[in-house]
Order: sequence, then structure tokens, then C-alpha cells
Amino acid sequence: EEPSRWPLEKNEYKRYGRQLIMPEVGLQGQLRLKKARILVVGVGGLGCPAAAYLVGAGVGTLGLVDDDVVEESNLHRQILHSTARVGMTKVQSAMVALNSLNPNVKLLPHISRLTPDTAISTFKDYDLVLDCTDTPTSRYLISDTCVLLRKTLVSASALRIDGQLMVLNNPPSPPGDTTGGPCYRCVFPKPPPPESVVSCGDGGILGPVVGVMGILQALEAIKVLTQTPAASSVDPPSLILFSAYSNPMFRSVRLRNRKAKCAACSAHATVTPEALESGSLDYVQFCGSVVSNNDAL
Amino acid sequence: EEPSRWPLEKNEYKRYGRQLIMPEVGLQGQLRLKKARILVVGVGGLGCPAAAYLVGAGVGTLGLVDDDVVEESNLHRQILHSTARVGMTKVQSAMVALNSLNPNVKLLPHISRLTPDTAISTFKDYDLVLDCTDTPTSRYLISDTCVLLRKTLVSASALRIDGQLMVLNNPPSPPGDTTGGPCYRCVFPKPPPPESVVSCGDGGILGPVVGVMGILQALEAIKVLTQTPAASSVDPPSLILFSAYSNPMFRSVRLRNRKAKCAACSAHATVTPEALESGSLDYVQFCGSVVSNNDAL
Amino acid sequence: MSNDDTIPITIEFSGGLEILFSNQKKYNLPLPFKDESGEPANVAFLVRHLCDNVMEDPRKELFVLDGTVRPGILVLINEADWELEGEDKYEVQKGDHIMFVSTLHGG
Amino acid sequence: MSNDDTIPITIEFSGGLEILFSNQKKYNLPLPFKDESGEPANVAFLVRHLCDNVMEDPRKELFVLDGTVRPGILVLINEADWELEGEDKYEVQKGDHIMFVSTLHGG
Ligand SMILES: [Zn+2]
Ligand SMILES: [Zn+2]
Repeated sequence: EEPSRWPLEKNEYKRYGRQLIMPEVGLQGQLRLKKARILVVGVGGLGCPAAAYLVGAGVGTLGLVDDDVVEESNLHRQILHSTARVGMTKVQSAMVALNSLNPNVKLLPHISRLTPDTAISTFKDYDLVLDCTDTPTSRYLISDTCVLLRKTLVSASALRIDGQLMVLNNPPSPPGDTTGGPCYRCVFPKPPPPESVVSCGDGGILGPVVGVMGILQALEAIKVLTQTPAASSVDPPSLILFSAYSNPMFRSVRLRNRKAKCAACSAHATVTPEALESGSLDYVQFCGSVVSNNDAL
Repeated sequence: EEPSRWPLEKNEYKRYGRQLIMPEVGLQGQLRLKKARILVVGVGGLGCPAAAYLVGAGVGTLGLVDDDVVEESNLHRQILHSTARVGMTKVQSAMVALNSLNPNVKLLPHISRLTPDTAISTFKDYDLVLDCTDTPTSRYLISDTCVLLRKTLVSASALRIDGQLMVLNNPPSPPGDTTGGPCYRCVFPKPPPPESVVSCGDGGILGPVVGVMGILQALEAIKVLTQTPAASSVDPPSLILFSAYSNPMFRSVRLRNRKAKCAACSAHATVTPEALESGSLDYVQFCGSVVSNNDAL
Repeated sequence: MSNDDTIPITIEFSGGLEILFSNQKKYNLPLPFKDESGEPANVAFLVRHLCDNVMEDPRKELFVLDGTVRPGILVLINEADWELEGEDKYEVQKGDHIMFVSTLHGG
Repeated sequence: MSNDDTIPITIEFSGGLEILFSNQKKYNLPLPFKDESGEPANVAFLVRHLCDNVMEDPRKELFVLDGTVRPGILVLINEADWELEGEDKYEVQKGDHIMFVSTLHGG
């Protein structure tokens, strides 16, 4: 097949026109988006808006990981789902909505819970990962896998009226390379005691709070994906804190760099593909037995 | 009909459970939301996410004002619409999506452009207004109408990689009462020169940028609607500035109070219901002839 | 001009105004501490100084109109609306952060 | 204790930690400027001080574990991760803004 004179289809110029004309995206940025394969882990309160705006922006391929089904108590914040789709898997429900928004995006379903023995094979064909999950266990597993496979990770979380966002492993240098961005274990070397972990089911969550965090994940992903490889000056690692009833509502704080003794991303890493796949890294034991209530935000 | 022993329906306890258990909302807050009538003016890049999260949260009645139809170039950011609904009015398209998310909310369509002679009759039965429009003309008209009818106004705007958000006329004291919050004219007494006004059609817009601003409008509306009447300490007027490629991305700045000579909300106001409805306030002339490109963000 | 005669301040442009200032959002500026007539530098002088010495875009009317910042630009002095600080009569202090924000209308 | 013996600082709790501190997010605190052994007050001392004198909730283990802030709490000194500032050995300065943020896991 002969390469087309026009790098995008005619309807794509129309659909993405409002971002194509911006210097921050441009034709080259749009082509990078189109080539990109993004994985969204968790299709709840964060994953729904994140996926909607990534699909709207025209990423080429979007994978969705979740084994939950839609419940009525999800709908105040999980805006891709619908009352008629209560009982359907969240992945299938989201695919209905995303496909009707933009049929140009290839959607890949992963209807299963992420586990240490599936994580590497699930992640390996994607370019960038969004952590939209809701337990410490999954957060460590996702970060470790991203470090091993050298993928940048956009991680967000929310509870009640608060939210947090970090872009981790950016740039995704190999373990031991101190020019890489910090990973989740650099920031949180030890998991919190289980009794301090509150789920959204127990603590509650305001819809727009988790919605804002999810959209910001899409934004950070788009920023990472569209940047010119030449402009290699990555922003220093930072954490965005959101609190809906505080003034100011948003704060941006500077984070540490890679930790010299990080178990995942340092030269002394004990997290290896073999350790992960052999099951010798027991995330549930590491984090203590926090039982997920099966209700990702 | 006898008053029910339970103030909410059984399925509402389930649907809104995650916000009901939070002290910031609670049963009283949920009942206030259910009683509330909200008007969203503009069903584009701001109005779509704002309406989605308000409907998710369970406001009683939501009105939608817009006379545009869905175009393909809207879909990267106007996530309530869909490819199959290109050509449908934005109001009808949004109603399909909102109704499938939460059938408990009463949706009221206003498929027309807001004009000085329709503004008062359109607004009068609502409790709170969201300005999700895209021209200076509509922004002055909406603010003036909110001052005259004593409605709080949540106003946002976005362009390219930037966004702005203000809660105006909060509290919505009568014109001349200096305890009221500032209005749009207090902050911007004179309109900008037409040649300085850039539309999203001309300047471009990144989807998640306008998405974040729209969700924050829903959040501010929910905060205003759920507050206990006793807790009358309203936050001082402020402006949130968002810039996707700056560090920090968000800034919160303190705004002036009501302006002693404001044409709309001061004791010397020249904006009156009669002036508005008689057509003596010519917003198009006041703002200069900025021609809308019919593409609300 | 020696450093002793200037006040170090930070200037920031937002909402698209940076387009008029060589697409640079942030300037660390040494502002002369006296204006043309020997009075302490205030925001009115700062605006003239920016217009004459920093702005390269010839469309001055998109920044200044009738001797002050044009309608539709908010001036923020240390994260507060300049109306709270005395508007253009505010005397610039060392280390001040002064921001010019163009109102956006898109939505 | 006279005011001269204390350092005025601002403490803030976020991410739900405020629940352990009488649901108050922000404290303007006078911190003794010497610790128990006469050394300049550092963040380790501040944490002990908060635990002993400010925290009313009996579940101390949700804030402190093994003599330091428990895992899952980020300490921010003037909007920077405390790792960049020397962790609990950082000597508290007048006007410092020190924030304790509980990690959230919901999503
Ligand atoms: Zn690490
Ligand atoms: Zn006013």
C-alpha cells in the first residue's frame, strides 16, 4: 500500500481540528496520539472520564482493565456507564459509550483482575499506563510492572473530597538509571497499615472530585504523548493535591527523585520480571489484607 | 398524598449512597440537591461535563439552553454527544445521554439562543445558573439576568490550554447590597475590544482543559446547593486560573468585592428588568460585533 | 543602569497574553525603582515599561488602551486582584509577583 | 512559656488526616524552639509535639509508627517533599508551612 499523501483521514482533520491548530499538539502531536497505545486500569470514577477524553482526543488504541460489573451506586460518578447497563461488566459498558463517541479508536477489553502473573503480558504492548484503581495492592503492582517494562505511569486517586495525582517513571529510564522519574515505591516505600486505608465505599466520594482527577490523568497522558522527542526537558516530579473545600483547592508540590534504595527502580532493585511472575512478590501480604469492596471509584 | 416516612426513594439511597455518607452532603444535602433547579447555558465543552456530574449527583431539575447542533469537530471535547448524533441539536443529544445516566432527573430543553427579551423568563424558575457559553455578549447578559433575579452564577471559560472559573453573585443579595458577591460586570466593567476576543474555533482547545473547568463548575454548584443555610460564611470571591502547561497548573486568586459603581449590582445600577426586556441594553453593540462561530466549546 | 537602581520582580502573562510577549509566560524583570518623573515605580509605570521595553509585538492596543491596561485584562498583584491593592497606583515592592491575565470567553 | 520561646508555623492536614486532629485542617502553631534535650526544634520533634499536645484522637498509630510518621503519610515542607529537605532532621524555621498528607487509594 502506497503511503497516503495525507497523514490523517479527511474526517480526522475535521474531528480533531480544534487541537490540530494548537502548537502544543499540531499535526505531529496528533499523529503521535494516533500511534499511541494507552492502557487504563480500572474503569470506575477515574477511568471513565480519563478514557472519555483520551478517546475524544484520538489515541490509536485504548485498553481497559477491570473485572467489576456496573452497579447503581457507581452511576453518580462513573459517567460512561448507564442505568440500563447495570449488571454489565464495566469494560463492556465503557466500550459501548466510547465507541459511540469516537469509532476511530481501537478498544481492547481486558475483563479480569490484574494479578502479578498477568501484569507483564497485559502491559507489554502499551506505551503508557493510567492507574485508575482503588487499592494499595494494585497501585504497587501497576507501578512495579511499569518500571520493569519502562512505561510512564499516570497515577491518580480520590476519596471523599480529596484527590491526588502524580506522573511516575517519567522519563521511564531503566532501573538503576537515576535520570528516570521516581516510581510509586520511591514515594511510598512501605504500604500504609491496612487499618488506615479507607475505600470509597466506606468513606464516600463526591463525583466531581474523582472526575477532575480522572480528566487530569487524560491531560497528563496527552502531554506526555504529544511532546516532541527533542524537547526532552521533562517537568520535575510533582504531586497535585486537590481538596474540594479548601482554599486554594489545588496545590502542586515538588516530589523526590528516584530513591537510591528503591526496591523497584534502583540499581538494588529486588522487583524483577522473574520475581513478579513466579509469585514471590506477594502484594496482598505486603500491603496487609485490605479487602477490596469491589467498587472502584 | 401522605408524606413518605423516607425522604428519598429506596433506589436513591443506593444510587447516591457514596455521597450521602459524607458529612459535606448527607441526607439534608441530598434533599437540597433533589429540590434544586439548575440551568446550564451552553451544552458544549463546559456544559457537557458540568451537566453529566450534576445529573449524576441527583439534582432535581436541569435545564439546558443551546441552539447549536452537534458537529464532528465538537466530539473531541463534548463528551455527552456522539458520532451518530451529529446534526441533532446539542440539547436533544445531551438529553439522550443524561437520561440514560440518571432517569430520576427532570430535564428541561430550551432549544434557542438566549436573548435579552427571553433571558428573564428563561431563568426565573431556576435556583442557580452555570455559564458555559462562549462569547462576551452572552456572558454579560447571563450575569445581568442573574443579578436581577438574585441567582448565584458559576461562570467558567476556556481557550487553548487555559481555563478560568468564578462563582459570581454569591451570595446573591439584591442590587445595592454590598454584602452580595461581585458580578461579572464588577470584575469586567468594560468588554474587551472585539479584535482581542479569540473563539475556540479560531484558537483551538484541548479537550481535558475545558473538561476540567466544566467539572469544577459542577463541583462549585454542588457546594453552593448543599451548604446548610446556617453556615452562611460564603468563601471570599476568587478566580481559579488553570494553565495546562504551567507549573503550578492551578492558581487561586482573590477577587474584588462588589464595585461601588457597578452598572448591574450597585445602588446606581442601570441594568433593570425593564431596560433588559425593552431592548435598550444592546449587548451586541456593547461588546462590539464579535460574530459567534456557532461552535461553543 | 546599576542593579541598585532597579527592583527585582516577577511578571507573568496568562490566558494568551504571552503571545504579545514573545510567547514567554514568565519574566524576571529588573524594574527601575523611580519612574520618568522621579516618583517611586508603581503599576502604571510598570505597564508603560512593559509596553515600551519588553513588548515586541506592534499591536500595543491589545495590551494598553487609554493609558492603562485594556478592558478584559485582569491585573493580579501577589495573587490578588489589583483593585484590592490600589490598582495602578500600587507601588511595586521587591519580589512582587505581578500577573496579567486575559479573560477567556470560550466555553 | 513566653512567645519568645516558640516558632510560629502553620500546620496543615490533608487526605483525611484532619479526622485525627479534631477535623481541623489548618493550625497556626507556636512550636517550642528547642526540643526536650535543648536541640533546635526539627520535624521529628514537631511530630512528637503534634502527637502529644495537639492530637486528641487516641489512635496514635494512625499518625506515628516506630518513632516517625507512619507509612502512607507524605510530609511536605513549604510545598516540597521532606526528602528534599532532610526529612525529620530538617530544623523548623519561622513561618514554615508543614503539611501532612495521607495517601489516598480510592479511584
Ligand atoms: Zn522507585
Ligand atoms: Zn456588579
